[in-house]
Amino acid sequence: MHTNIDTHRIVSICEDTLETPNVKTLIFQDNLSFKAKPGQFLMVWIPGVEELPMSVMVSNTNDNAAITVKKYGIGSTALFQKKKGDVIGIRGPYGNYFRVSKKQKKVILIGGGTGLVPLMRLSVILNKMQISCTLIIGARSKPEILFYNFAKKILQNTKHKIIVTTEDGSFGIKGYPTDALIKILEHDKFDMAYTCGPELMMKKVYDISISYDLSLQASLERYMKCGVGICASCCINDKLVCTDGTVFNNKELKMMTDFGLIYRNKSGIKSHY
Amino acid sequence: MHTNIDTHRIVSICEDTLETPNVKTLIFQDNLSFKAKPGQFLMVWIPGVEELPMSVMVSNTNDNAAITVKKYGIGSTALFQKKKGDVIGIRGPYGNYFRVSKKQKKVILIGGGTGLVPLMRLSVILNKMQISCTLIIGARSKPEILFYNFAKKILQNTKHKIIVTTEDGSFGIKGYPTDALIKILEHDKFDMAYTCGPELMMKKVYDISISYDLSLQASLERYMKCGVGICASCCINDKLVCTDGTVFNNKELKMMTDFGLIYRNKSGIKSHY
Amino acid sequence: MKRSTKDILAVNLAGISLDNPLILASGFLGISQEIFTRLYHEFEVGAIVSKSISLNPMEGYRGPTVVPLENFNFLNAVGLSNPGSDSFSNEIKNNDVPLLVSLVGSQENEFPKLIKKFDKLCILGYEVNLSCPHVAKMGMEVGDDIELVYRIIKRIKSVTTKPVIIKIGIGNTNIVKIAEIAQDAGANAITAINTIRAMKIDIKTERPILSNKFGGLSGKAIKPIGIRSVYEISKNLNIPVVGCGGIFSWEDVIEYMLAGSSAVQIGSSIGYLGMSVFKEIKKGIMDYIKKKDLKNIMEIIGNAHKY
Amino acid sequence: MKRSTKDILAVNLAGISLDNPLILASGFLGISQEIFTRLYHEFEVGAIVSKSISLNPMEGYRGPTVVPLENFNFLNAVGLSNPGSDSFSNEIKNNDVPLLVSLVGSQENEFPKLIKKFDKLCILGYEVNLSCPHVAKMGMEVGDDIELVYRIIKRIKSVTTKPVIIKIGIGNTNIVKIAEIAQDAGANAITAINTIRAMKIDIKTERPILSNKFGGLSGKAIKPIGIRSVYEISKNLNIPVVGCGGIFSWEDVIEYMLAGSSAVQIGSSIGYLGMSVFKEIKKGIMDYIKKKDLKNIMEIIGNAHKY
Ligand SMILES: Cc1cc2nc3c(=O)[nH]c(=O)nc-3n(C[C@H](O)[C@H](O)[C@H](O)COP(=O)(O)OP(=O)(O)OC[C@H]3O[C@@H](n4cnc5c(N)ncnc54)[C@H](O)[C@@H]3O)c2cc1C
Ligand SMILES: Cc1cc2nc3c(=O)[nH]c(=O)nc-3n(C[C@H](O)[C@H](O)[C@H](O)COP(=O)(O)OP(=O)(O)OC[C@H]3O[C@@H](n4cnc5c(N)ncnc54)[C@H](O)[C@@H]3O)c2cc1C
Ligand SMILES: Cc1cc2nc3c(=O)[nH]c(=O)nc-3n(C[C@H](O)[C@H](O)[C@H](O)COP(=O)(O)O)c2cc1C
Ligand SMILES: Cc1cc2nc3c(=O)[nH]c(=O)nc-3n(C[C@H](O)[C@H](O)[C@H](O)COP(=O)(O)O)c2cc1C
Ligand code: FES
Ligand code: FES
Repeated sequence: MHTNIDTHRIVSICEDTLETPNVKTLIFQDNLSFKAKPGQFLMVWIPGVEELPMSVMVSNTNDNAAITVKKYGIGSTALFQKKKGDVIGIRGPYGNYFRVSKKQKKVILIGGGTGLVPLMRLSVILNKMQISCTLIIGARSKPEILFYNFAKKILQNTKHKIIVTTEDGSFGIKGYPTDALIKILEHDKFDMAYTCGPELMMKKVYDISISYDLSLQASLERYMKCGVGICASCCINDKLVCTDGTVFNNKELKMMTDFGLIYRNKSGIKSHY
Repeated sequence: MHTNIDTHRIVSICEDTLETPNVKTLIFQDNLSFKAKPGQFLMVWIPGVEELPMSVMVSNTNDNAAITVKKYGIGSTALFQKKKGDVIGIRGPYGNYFRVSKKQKKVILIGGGTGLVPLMRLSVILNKMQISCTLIIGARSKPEILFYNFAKKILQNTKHKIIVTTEDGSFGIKGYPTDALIKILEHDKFDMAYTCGPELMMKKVYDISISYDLSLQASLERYMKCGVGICASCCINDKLVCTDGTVFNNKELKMMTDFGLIYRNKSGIKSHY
Repeated sequence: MKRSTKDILAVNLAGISLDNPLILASGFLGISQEIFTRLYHEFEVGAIVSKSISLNPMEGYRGPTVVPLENFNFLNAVGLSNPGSDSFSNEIKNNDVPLLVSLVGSQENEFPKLIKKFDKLCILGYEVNLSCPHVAKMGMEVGDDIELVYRIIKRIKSVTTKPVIIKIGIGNTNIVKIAEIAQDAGANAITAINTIRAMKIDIKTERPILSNKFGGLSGKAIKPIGIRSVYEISKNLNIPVVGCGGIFSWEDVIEYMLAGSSAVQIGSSIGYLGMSVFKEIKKGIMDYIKKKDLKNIMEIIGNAHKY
Repeated sequence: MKRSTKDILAVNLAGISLDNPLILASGFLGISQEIFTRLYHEFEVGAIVSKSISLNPMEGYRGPTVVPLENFNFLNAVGLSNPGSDSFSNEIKNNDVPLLVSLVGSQENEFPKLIKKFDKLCILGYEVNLSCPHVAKMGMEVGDDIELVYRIIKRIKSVTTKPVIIKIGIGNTNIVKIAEIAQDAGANAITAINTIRAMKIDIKTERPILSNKFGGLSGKAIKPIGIRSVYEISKNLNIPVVGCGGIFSWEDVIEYMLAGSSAVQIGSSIGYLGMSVFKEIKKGIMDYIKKKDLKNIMEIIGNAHKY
């Protein structure tokens, strides 16, 4: 029915799953989001509270889509509190997406926090294309690890390895996902790396990719108001994350002198990370 | 390009032909009008002067359409003065149209003045469907006879008879087209009659059709402002000529107590013919 | 007890009971009694507002007077053409459908004369058009003169006991302010909004298309402005508001009612969807009411004010 | 002698020469110098108007602040969020593209302070936003106060020699009247129109979607109102008018110029067609000029006034 991706679609949540004590996945029926490509995002209206960009998560059933939200400030906390039967408004999916080519035989994914969401959608495709895949899941501690079992399931038909890093060492390797990445790159080669997570983590991934001559696609997150390229609140240097991105490659990232250093706050003032 | 029939299309006249000293055919390129059905009309904007409803005339070449205008008041005179290279605005085609069915073997057409225009478009179809056709062309005098040779040409592949009546007897049969109609009906039968012309003429045709138990389709002309069913300036009883018509059958005409008697003037006041 | 359609959809507007909240807007099909009868019986409108009637007949402007625009809009400058009060009171002398007569005039003393022609007839009441944006000395120019508005309404109320609805629009005065003046003067309800002054120029001929150059914009384009106006007016006034502008679907009607409309008027969509738009919208609202299990559609009026 | 593209499209606006008449409207992409540079070099805009800048930073409203609507429209209430004059003057300190700084304030004495921050920088001049329809005490509420408008402009003109464009909109005052006041006070040009106060209510949640409830309507819906405004203003004033509202194609630009615009501003279409809309429109205008064999696009300005 809705052919216009831009006008709000009000959807009922038909399933909610607690992923960790602070992270919840909300599933709803929406054909347009069901077809979203990995890395694309929705603008999610939490009625009466806020509108927030959220990456499209994997859902298992046809015509369904999902988002996975981490409790944080006012907006995300209100969204986190939504449960089965509640309604939210969505528009999109917006933005470009992770590119996968048949020539890629072996890829590596580095995700931190809810940055793992687009990487899950990407994993579904890698699995289907039978591309060999190493996934690094970064978390602060064991209870915060996202999608460990889920990833195993959606990667089951392709050769894969899942590595978890925790900052406190309560599970998997102690340290940051970027530490794990360097270790792996010491003795292994990949056709492409994909990353999403906190910008500082992605900046490190980028720096590493340069050292190791690794092709990279990073999905950036910036403060977004419109999602459609008119307000510039999401800008990083001369690029708009919502329409030129969210996914940028090494070449583009190289030109972004603000990447990992400077963001704009709600007023549009440049601030340092 | 234009898929919206409602917004004005500005077209250049590519050919103009004088049909009689007071009647001119203007040809222009327009795919939507080219596909118009017989009886449908355009709203024609004469820039700076007026907008008038005009039946769609036959044009010979693909993608072209035509109108045939008779010099009368301010609007039609300005339109009559348009020539090759001039521009007019058109919207439409609007309205319903003459219905033709394969079951009809033999039909009769009664036209007066520019009312012959939709009958020409109808004739093209009758010719194609090889339906036997008697056409009565009514005119005041010889110089005002419309489409006599043209009708012969477009009816060439079907059995046809063309009868001309003139009020002054300067050509064909002296009298009104309705006189000729009665004479023909005395000894001949038809599956359908089609008429367009002055309302008083059509009213007579209708009365005759009742006496002779003849099926009839009449294309009515009323003062039109919008052409799309919102202003009611074209109303006749509870029908809108622009959207319920212009073509009505015996059954519908029977309910129209105003038919041939009462019309509404520019202010919407009921007036007698 | 099963409720009938009538009960569920019935609304009360300034003392007038309507079968349903869908009213034909003024200027649409508004001059013929036979069409009114058809609209009521065949298309099930809740009520009809006539074309705005002036004391004397008006021919209106030369064509083009109605210009369809992209995206389901119209631009019009018919010049308030209408048969005048004598002819129109004769037209509706045997009226038996729910009809409001729309009145237009440029001077205060025209209105009592107008009322005199219609007050004995079987009509629901009046709508006073103070908001036509393209006829000099009528409509909007009147509507922008706050003192004149007050006097006209006072005068009308002094000569009739029938309900009087004041139709206002987006002109050069704050719409809430005019509405308040109207309420103070005794208006029984407000209709908002009328068309908005606008223009289209054809780039090939370099001419404004309307013969009057300027006209009024109606249709989908103005709905967000209509919704805002209804919300603001109904939040500030005590008398009911009738929403108008860009209604094409039952969802649009619900949006207007949530904003605070007690009933709605529908015009331009007839040009794109035909008269059957009334029946289709009615059906949509019925389904909505059933799904939400409401007792009556009036329950939702102004619900958006909570936020 | 063959004319270059630049000659054919160049326009003069209140003493400012622009490569072409296509200006980025205020509030669109208007906070980043790097984006300004990209718009000028990659997308060939004629000039850029910055986001409206206030003395101090403003966070703006919570989301949703921008609501895309049907038929290529937007409703927005960003709440004039902007980095403030200190931060923004630092942002553009090395500017070398044709930039107008848009100013907004609620009090007369804020404007001289604003001018002080920007007057030494390499900018073309100022646009003063007197027409934001949804921020209390800023924009429209200022724009509707005719005497305040006069004083603000006088004050601004007394502290800068740079051209000052006044941006007005559809508020509660006759737009021609405000334009005339602005001209009298010394404005060098008028931009018309801004967004129009409007609202959208979601019928499932029964809530206004914008966090601020009310916002401004922009996009295709408002073009006929913009055209009318430009026509009326330019017919009555001597200073140039910049048309704004609903421009999506080269045909729209031509229509605005025939109505009397010396240049145009483009906003909402970027959201539906991308920044490349500037280049595409520019190409369309070039073809138009060639077909009509004009020496310069300025020849058509106000041609529709003949009728
Ligand atoms: C493309 C994209 C995809 C995202 N995907 C997810 C996801 O899948 N799951 C998830 O939990 N979060 C995701 N986020 C982050 C999310 O949009 C919010 O930023 C986060 O939930 C915090 O919002 P808040 O209102 O609770 O925080 P607040 O307390 O309001 O703000 C905290 C910080 O969050 C950031 N923020 C707030 N509002 C926005 C906004 N409208 N756009 C971007 N950043 C904002 C700002 O940096 C702000 O300083 C995504 C962000 C982007 C840009
Ligand atoms: C469906 C339809 C098809 C028509 N087809 C043709 C055609 O093919 N060729 C042709 O020459 N004429 C046609 N006409 C008639 C034409 O529209 C004009 O009515 C006629 O040309 C006289 O217009 P005018 O402005 O010159 O006359 P005016 O001097 O302005 O008016 C003379 C009379 O013409 C009638 N008239 C004027 N304007 C209109 C109008 N907008 N709509 C209807 N009647 C009007 C009125 O009865 C008026 O009293 C058609 C009319 C209709 C309704
Ligand atoms: C052709 C036309 C004629 C109109 N005539 C009148 C009128 O006579 N009196 C009046 O109050 N409003 C008149 N209007 C305004 C409508 O009643 C209505 O307020 C407006 O069109 C907005 O509603 P819509 O978007 O549903 O059409 C007219 C509108 C149109 C398009
Ligand atoms: C999101 C958004 C933000 C805007 N911010 C401003 C602003 O800060 N100052 C201003 O003068 N106009 C602002 N406007 C109005 C535009 O400059 C423009 O006048 C209006 O959008 C109409 O043009 P359009 O239809 O091309 O968008 C804004 C419009 C939008 C949609
Ligand atoms: S979020 Fe508005 S431009 Fe990207
Ligand atoms: S011409 Fe307007 S309703 Fe028929």
